[in-house]
Amino acid sequence: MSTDSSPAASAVHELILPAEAAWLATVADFLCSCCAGWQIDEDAQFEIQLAVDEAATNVITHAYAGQPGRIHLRCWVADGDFHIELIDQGRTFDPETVPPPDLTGPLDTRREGGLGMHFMRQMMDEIDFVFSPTGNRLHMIKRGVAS
Amino acid sequence: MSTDSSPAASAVHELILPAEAAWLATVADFLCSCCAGWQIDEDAQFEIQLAVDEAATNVITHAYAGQPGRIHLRCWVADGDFHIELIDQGRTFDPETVPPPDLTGPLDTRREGGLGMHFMRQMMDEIDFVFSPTGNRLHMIKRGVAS
Amino acid sequence: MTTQPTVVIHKKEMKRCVLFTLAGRFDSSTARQLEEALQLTLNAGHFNLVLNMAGVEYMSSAALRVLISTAKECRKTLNGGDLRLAAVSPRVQQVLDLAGLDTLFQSFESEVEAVGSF
Amino acid sequence: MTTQPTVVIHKKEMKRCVLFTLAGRFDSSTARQLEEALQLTLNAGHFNLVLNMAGVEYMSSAALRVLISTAKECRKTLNGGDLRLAAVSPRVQQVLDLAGLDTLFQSFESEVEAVGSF
Ligand SMILES: Nc1ncnc2c1ncn2[C@@H]1O[C@H](COP(=O)(O)OP(=O)(O)O)[C@@H](O)[C@H]1O
Ligand SMILES: Nc1ncnc2c1ncn2[C@@H]1O[C@H](COP(=O)(O)OP(=O)(O)O)[C@@H](O)[C@H]1O
Repeated sequence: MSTDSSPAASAVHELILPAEAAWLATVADFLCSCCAGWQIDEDAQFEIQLAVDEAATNVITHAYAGQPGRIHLRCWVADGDFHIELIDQGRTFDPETVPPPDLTGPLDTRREGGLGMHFMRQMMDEIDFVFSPTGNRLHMIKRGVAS
Repeated sequence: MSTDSSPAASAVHELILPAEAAWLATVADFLCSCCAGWQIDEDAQFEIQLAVDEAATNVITHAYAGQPGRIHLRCWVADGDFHIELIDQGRTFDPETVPPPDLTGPLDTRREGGLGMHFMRQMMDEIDFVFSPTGNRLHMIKRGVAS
Repeated sequence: MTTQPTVVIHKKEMKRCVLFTLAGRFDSSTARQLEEALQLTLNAGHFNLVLNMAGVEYMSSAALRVLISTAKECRKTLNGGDLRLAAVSPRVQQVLDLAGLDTLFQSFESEVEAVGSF
Repeated sequence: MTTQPTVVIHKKEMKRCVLFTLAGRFDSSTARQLEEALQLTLNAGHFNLVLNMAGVEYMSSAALRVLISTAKECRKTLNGGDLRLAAVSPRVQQVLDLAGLDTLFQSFESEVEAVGSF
């Protein structure tokens, strides 16, 4: 759970928005402000943005599957690590069953899609899904990026 | 209280941030995204931004008076009216005792400051402070701006 | 200040190919606009496409999905069309690399070279 | 994309006045930067000031507070300095009007006229 009560932790910044793709740019702005405040460099910011954008897109596309809903974002810094949680009330799934994408075949055998989870795993150091009656919670950590 | 359960009400967008002036630009971005989504025109957006900026500045400067704290923003649209709530856990005050500013005297008799509440009252149609043990809550309404 | 998410998709028909100049943030919302623009071009029978990516600040997997499906359609035509990239920034290259697409798209330093390759 | 709140405050010493060109969003955070820049100028003994407001997108009461205090300081000098405005946009004018300050600051359409007024 959030470690914002530890002495080395920052304040938690939160954003709650409709689960609609048009809001992804607002999420990016929010992350950008948060990261700048924590002196997170531009490369790490880009990687965080990519992971969060993919995660939010999956909530919109798969968890809510076009139905109206909300995405709750919470992010903070603790001991130099960037943490973010995405919380939704959509359907659950089993992340273990998502196959890794084919990254080497010729173009005509490549799937269109199936890259989002791969991007999240590559961009972040830790990814943890918790599904509970209060909602689905994805916790991602990027280590050693904040000062 | 919030009317977001009424059928004519939009989703509620929320932002929770540290009570520090450096975050006011993020608040402005957030409002801008919200307003654009609700087809609120640029003049009304500017007026909303001014009122919210003054309100948030007062929370930072007076309610928390430089102490660390958080500002919680919630905004939504209902029946064509824009609603926003600012919630803080800082000190309370009596808005009735705030004197109206002098808007007509010569420059050397003008106070430096004392304009924030006046701007909020001018820019919004309704302003309502509720102080309770769970926090101070300022509810502002701008009527007939959303489609 | 942010208003609505915006991208710019500029299209120019050349003699041997169609050149698209892209700018802005391509996430799953705006990738749809790109998809529509490219689809219209395919529907019109143009299968030699160049995307000038110089102005693309950001691209997610949703945009890659569009590039992949468009490139497939181009290549499967009788005369062998293609979708080629120009002026790919380090950020966009990083996303292509992550997806293992770096070797699958022909990519040129400049727009002129990409257009000239058809 | 937003990074940190930014304003631009450009200062140019002219023969009879100091000209500031302002741009960006002046809220209670960035108004402090303006205050510092103006205070340094007052400390250096310059009391004829022109602010070119053309680039100011937004201004809250915190910025007005700075304008009022600076103008007061300028005017109370022996030789009667002043703070004058140039190229005030409709948005900024609206804020000045709200505060009843529209008649208290001399305001000129262009920078040249404001500088030439000293
Ligand atoms: N938040 C989520 N809720 C429900 N299902 C999900 C979620 N995220 C991913 N999935 C499932 O995992 C699959 C793989 O996701 P991803 O790698 O992002 O690729 P894509 O979204 O392009 O299919 C999805 O097709 C979906 O079935
Ligand atoms: N959120 C608040 N919490 C506590 N006191 C407040 C708050 N907002 C306003 N005040 C009080 O009301 C006064 C007038 O506020 P305002 O009109 O905004 O002008 P200024 O902030 O420049 O003094 C403040 O000086 C302060 O004493």
